Amino acid sequence: MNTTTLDDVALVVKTMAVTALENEKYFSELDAAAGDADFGVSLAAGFQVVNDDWEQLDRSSIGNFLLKISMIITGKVGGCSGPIWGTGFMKAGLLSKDKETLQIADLVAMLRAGIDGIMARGGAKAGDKTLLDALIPMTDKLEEFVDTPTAAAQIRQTLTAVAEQAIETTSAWEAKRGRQSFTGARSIGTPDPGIVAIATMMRAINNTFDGAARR
Amino acid sequence: MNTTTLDDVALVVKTMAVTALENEKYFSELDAAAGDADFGVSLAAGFQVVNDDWEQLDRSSIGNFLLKISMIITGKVGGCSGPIWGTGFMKAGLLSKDKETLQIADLVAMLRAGIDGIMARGGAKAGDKTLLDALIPMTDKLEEFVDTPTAAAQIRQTLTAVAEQAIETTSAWEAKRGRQSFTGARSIGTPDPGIVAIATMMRAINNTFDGAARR
Amino acid sequence: MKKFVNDPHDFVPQMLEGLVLANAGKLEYVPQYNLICRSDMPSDDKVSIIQGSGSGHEPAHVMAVGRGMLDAAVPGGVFSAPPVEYCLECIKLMNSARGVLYLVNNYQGDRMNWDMARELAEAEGINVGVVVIDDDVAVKDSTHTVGRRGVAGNFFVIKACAAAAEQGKSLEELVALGEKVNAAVRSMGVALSSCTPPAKGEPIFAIGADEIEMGVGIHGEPGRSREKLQPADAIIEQLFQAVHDDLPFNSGDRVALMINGLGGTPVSELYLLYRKAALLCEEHGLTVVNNYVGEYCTSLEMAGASLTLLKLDQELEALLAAPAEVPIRVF
Amino acid sequence: MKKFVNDPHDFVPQMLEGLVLANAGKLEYVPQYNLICRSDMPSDDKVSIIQGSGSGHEPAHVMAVGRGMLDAAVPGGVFSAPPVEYCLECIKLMNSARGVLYLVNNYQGDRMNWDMARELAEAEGINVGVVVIDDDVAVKDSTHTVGRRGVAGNFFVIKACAAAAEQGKSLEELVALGEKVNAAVRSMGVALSSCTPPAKGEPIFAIGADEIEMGVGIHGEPGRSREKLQPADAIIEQLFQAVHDDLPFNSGDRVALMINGLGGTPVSELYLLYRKAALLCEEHGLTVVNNYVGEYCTSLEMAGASLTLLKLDQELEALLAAPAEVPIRVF
Ligand SMILES: Nc1ncnc2c1ncn2[C@@H]1O[C@H](COP(=O)(O)OP(=O)(O)O)[C@@H](O)[C@H]1O
Ligand SMILES: Nc1ncnc2c1ncn2[C@@H]1O[C@H](COP(=O)(O)OP(=O)(O)O)[C@@H](O)[C@H]1O
Ligand SMILES: [Mg+2]
Ligand SMILES: [Mg+2]
Ligand SMILES: [Mg+2]
Ligand SMILES: [Mg+2]
Repeated sequence: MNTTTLDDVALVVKTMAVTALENEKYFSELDAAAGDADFGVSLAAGFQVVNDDWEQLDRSSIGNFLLKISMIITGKVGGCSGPIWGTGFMKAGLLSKDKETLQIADLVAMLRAGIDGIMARGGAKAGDKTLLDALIPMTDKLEEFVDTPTAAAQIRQTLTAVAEQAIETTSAWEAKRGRQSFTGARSIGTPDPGIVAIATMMRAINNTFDGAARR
Repeated sequence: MNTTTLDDVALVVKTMAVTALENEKYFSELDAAAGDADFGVSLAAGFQVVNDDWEQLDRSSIGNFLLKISMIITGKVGGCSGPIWGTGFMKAGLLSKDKETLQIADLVAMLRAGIDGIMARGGAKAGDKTLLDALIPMTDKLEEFVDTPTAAAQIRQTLTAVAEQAIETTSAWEAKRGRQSFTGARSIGTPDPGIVAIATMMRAINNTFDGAARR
Repeated sequence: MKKFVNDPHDFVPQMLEGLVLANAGKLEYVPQYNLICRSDMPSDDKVSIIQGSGSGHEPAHVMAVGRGMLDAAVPGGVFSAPPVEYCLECIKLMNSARGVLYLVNNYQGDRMNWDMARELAEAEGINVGVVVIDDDVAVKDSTHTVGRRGVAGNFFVIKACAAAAEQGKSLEELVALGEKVNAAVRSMGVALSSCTPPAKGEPIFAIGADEIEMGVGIHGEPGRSREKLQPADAIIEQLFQAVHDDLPFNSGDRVALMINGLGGTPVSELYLLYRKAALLCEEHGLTVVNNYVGEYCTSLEMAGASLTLLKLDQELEALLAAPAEVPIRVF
Repeated sequence: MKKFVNDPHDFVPQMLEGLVLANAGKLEYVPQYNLICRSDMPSDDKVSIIQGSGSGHEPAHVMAVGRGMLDAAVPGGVFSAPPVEYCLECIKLMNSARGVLYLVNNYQGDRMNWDMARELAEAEGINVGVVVIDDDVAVKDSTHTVGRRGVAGNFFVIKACAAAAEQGKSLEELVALGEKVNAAVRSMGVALSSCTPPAKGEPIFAIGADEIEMGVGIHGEPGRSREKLQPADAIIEQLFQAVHDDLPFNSGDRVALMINGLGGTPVSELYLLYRKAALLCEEHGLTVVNNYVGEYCTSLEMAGASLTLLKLDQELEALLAAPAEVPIRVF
């Protein structure tokens, strides 16, 4: 049985924050190709506060922790990313308000809630070339493990591969949402910054947990 | 004896006008080096009117003819060149108001009057790197011929050589008047557009009269 | 990057500090939320009018704060919509018994942040109205796109709503008025050059020495087509036709005509463009009642211009004529 | 050359046509002499205030024609002083029983043409006064040079003299006033880029990607030094020091402070510059009573800015506060 604790969730979020801060310039450069070059700066602005306030964050439950993250991201991140990422964290947090541990089915439900929230917030759907096109296949894949007991490391490995594949697959698409979409056909051939960020974070989470396990 | 008639004066002015129009771009480019690139445009604006009104110009005396030219140049040419060239023509015209022919001594006196007028108008003196540094040595040289009978063609040849020498000599100087002077040391090495214009016109006058004599 | 800038991160705050230093007693700056507001607002006698969008479009919208225009503006970073928290604080700070109206340009980032701020403000019992501005005809407006962008037409929505607010109109009336103005205003722009966000340090797009971007967005987004440089009159003809035919405008209409500079184009060229635009209005039977030549909504130092037409009626003519006072002034 | 322009020869006339189309009923255009004047002037109740200089510095000076500012302006070609005939016609057209005052920037071409026009006008019995403006501290002022250039300080001479003229001051009083303002005003500019006169089609000087021209003239004339690009605050410190020390200004002085854009610099950057200039004034004990941030005297599309300080007294403060109305406006 794969059980996720508050500490695990915190490590995931911490890794996302470190990844956002380390890749600020890189993520902005990706956004320069078809967007307005602020994606890295925006994400970093929010995760910097997460990082700075780390010790004081509400840890009364997994859900409350995620809701606090949501409030920071929403509050501090401008552009599309604030509402999109903030909504994702919020919806996942609401589903886990009273939880102290999570099973895979819980994780799937939280991810689905986040995805639905993002769709409702920004009007994007699968295929519009946004971070949803990483999150949806990752969630679909995770669901396959609900009834198929698998080692946590292997699950993480698989999800990382799915996310990285999404960069490849979607690069050839035309963006339909966000500022990228104004570029129309010119967005074809460039990877979507949001998808790259999700994949980069998933790869980092994978490495972090592997490292933690080995120690 | 070298006698200059109204027809001769008219041919000189006509040649100056044609030269100004033909060299509009070239003269402006010279002004671009250290000035503001309008010298050719300005000169052409005035001489274009001289050319257009050619048949109707007052020819009641040499002086009246020159005064009319002065009025056109002054009226239509902006920047420094309008007042400078207009004043030159005016002072020469005032000295020859009642003349129907001119001797070399008259020409020298008219040129001196023009030079003095230009100095009074713009405050420049010999050595400031303006067209005065062509007009003054030319006038000095012409004065040498007052008591030394010489063929007109040879006089013109000599004056042309003096004017062209002035371009060479003054290029090495620093401009002290007009917009060029703001450039300070940067004006060293570039020929003064006004001096080049005088030399180019003198060369053209030379060619025109030679051509007219040969016919 | 050739700009007057210190640390690029300080670009927006230092501009705002300059703005309030130049308008002491009239404007206030709340650094925590990067917010500029009138010193004498809010008042329970009128609806508060606010706006927040990315920076880099000055004088829009921080320099449009003043009597008869915005009560507050909350600019994000350069080309970045402000975060929810900032929008929410702006609403709360300008909370009035008559309500708060925010005017939002139609970009996803702007809209989502303001939508969330509105939900939160309404949860706190604040009466919030919204008008969405989308006047840019360069972008096709269809249900499966994010819709047209909001550009210089923004000025007219602010001017009309703010003037009506000073006259005591209700929040509902102002929302209806804002939607009416937005429905009657159309714009399109053209870029001769790119522009460089300070934090990026490099031009946001590449453009050849003999090329123009027809229909450019105010964040350097591509427009309808990349074309060869043309005489000014030919460029204005294209802008005019696109704007004119979109509404469409009709012979006999009374209009406001704006030639807006994108930041790097001198006012001499704008008047040269205005000349042709005014002549085209005449040719098409449009009477220009109000005209606007200058910078209203820019893209940093981009060389370029946009043309805006607003169809007038008696109500709008009176609102445009109402007094207003903003930091951007000559005297 | 990337500009909004048709035939370069038509650049100035077409700009002026646009200007009068945008100001119908208020301004008139006399194409023959390239002259812009108020429709309601001259009047024998006041001295007429006029100016003529090269074009390319807009809004100076054609867009400074209006109530409380110039009565007429006669712009030459781009960067070319107007010919005598045009100046003379301008004087004659604005002839008033109280006299005509022309304000001339200290360039040889401008001065000679106006001097000659004045002689001719006086010969016709017109009462003509002159004030020469030379506020640019970048140029050394000595007897064997042509002296300092007139730049953005021009605005204050126009504003003060025009306001005093509306109050009925005599020609002699206005000349004295203009000289007083000129004696109290100092400016210096800096260029980040060159500019391209339409008829030339190429930049008027070359400047490296990391270079600035400190003390540049408004026709692209060189200044004090070619320097490496620096942070905005360091640039303003240089301009401020040069301007401040030249008069000099003293702790306790009340001043007007202007940050003028040279044409290609967006207003966001100008406010960022204003911030530092205002802080420096405070440090040096100067009280900024009036401030001006925007474009007043430009060099076509040159990126750059200038700083102007004017020492005030009660008379000047009242004159700056007097109402005025020019084509350059937001509403
Ligand atoms: N409507 C949307 N729904 C989901 N994700 C979106 C949406 N719009 C944009 N995104 C994601 O956000 C990323 C861009 O974020 P950011 O640069 O902050 O937005 P902005 O366009 O406001 O500058 C894109 O790469 C895309 O993955
Ligand atoms: N004060 C002066 N006296 C005599 N000639 C002058 C004077 N100033 C300038 N010039 C001449 O005029 C030429 C430049 O003319 P122009 O370009 O019309 O003047 P501006 O400097 O007004 O643009 C110079 O090359 C020089 O020969
Ligand atoms: Mg972006
Ligand atoms: Mg010149
Ligand atoms: Mg953005
Ligand atoms: Mg000139």
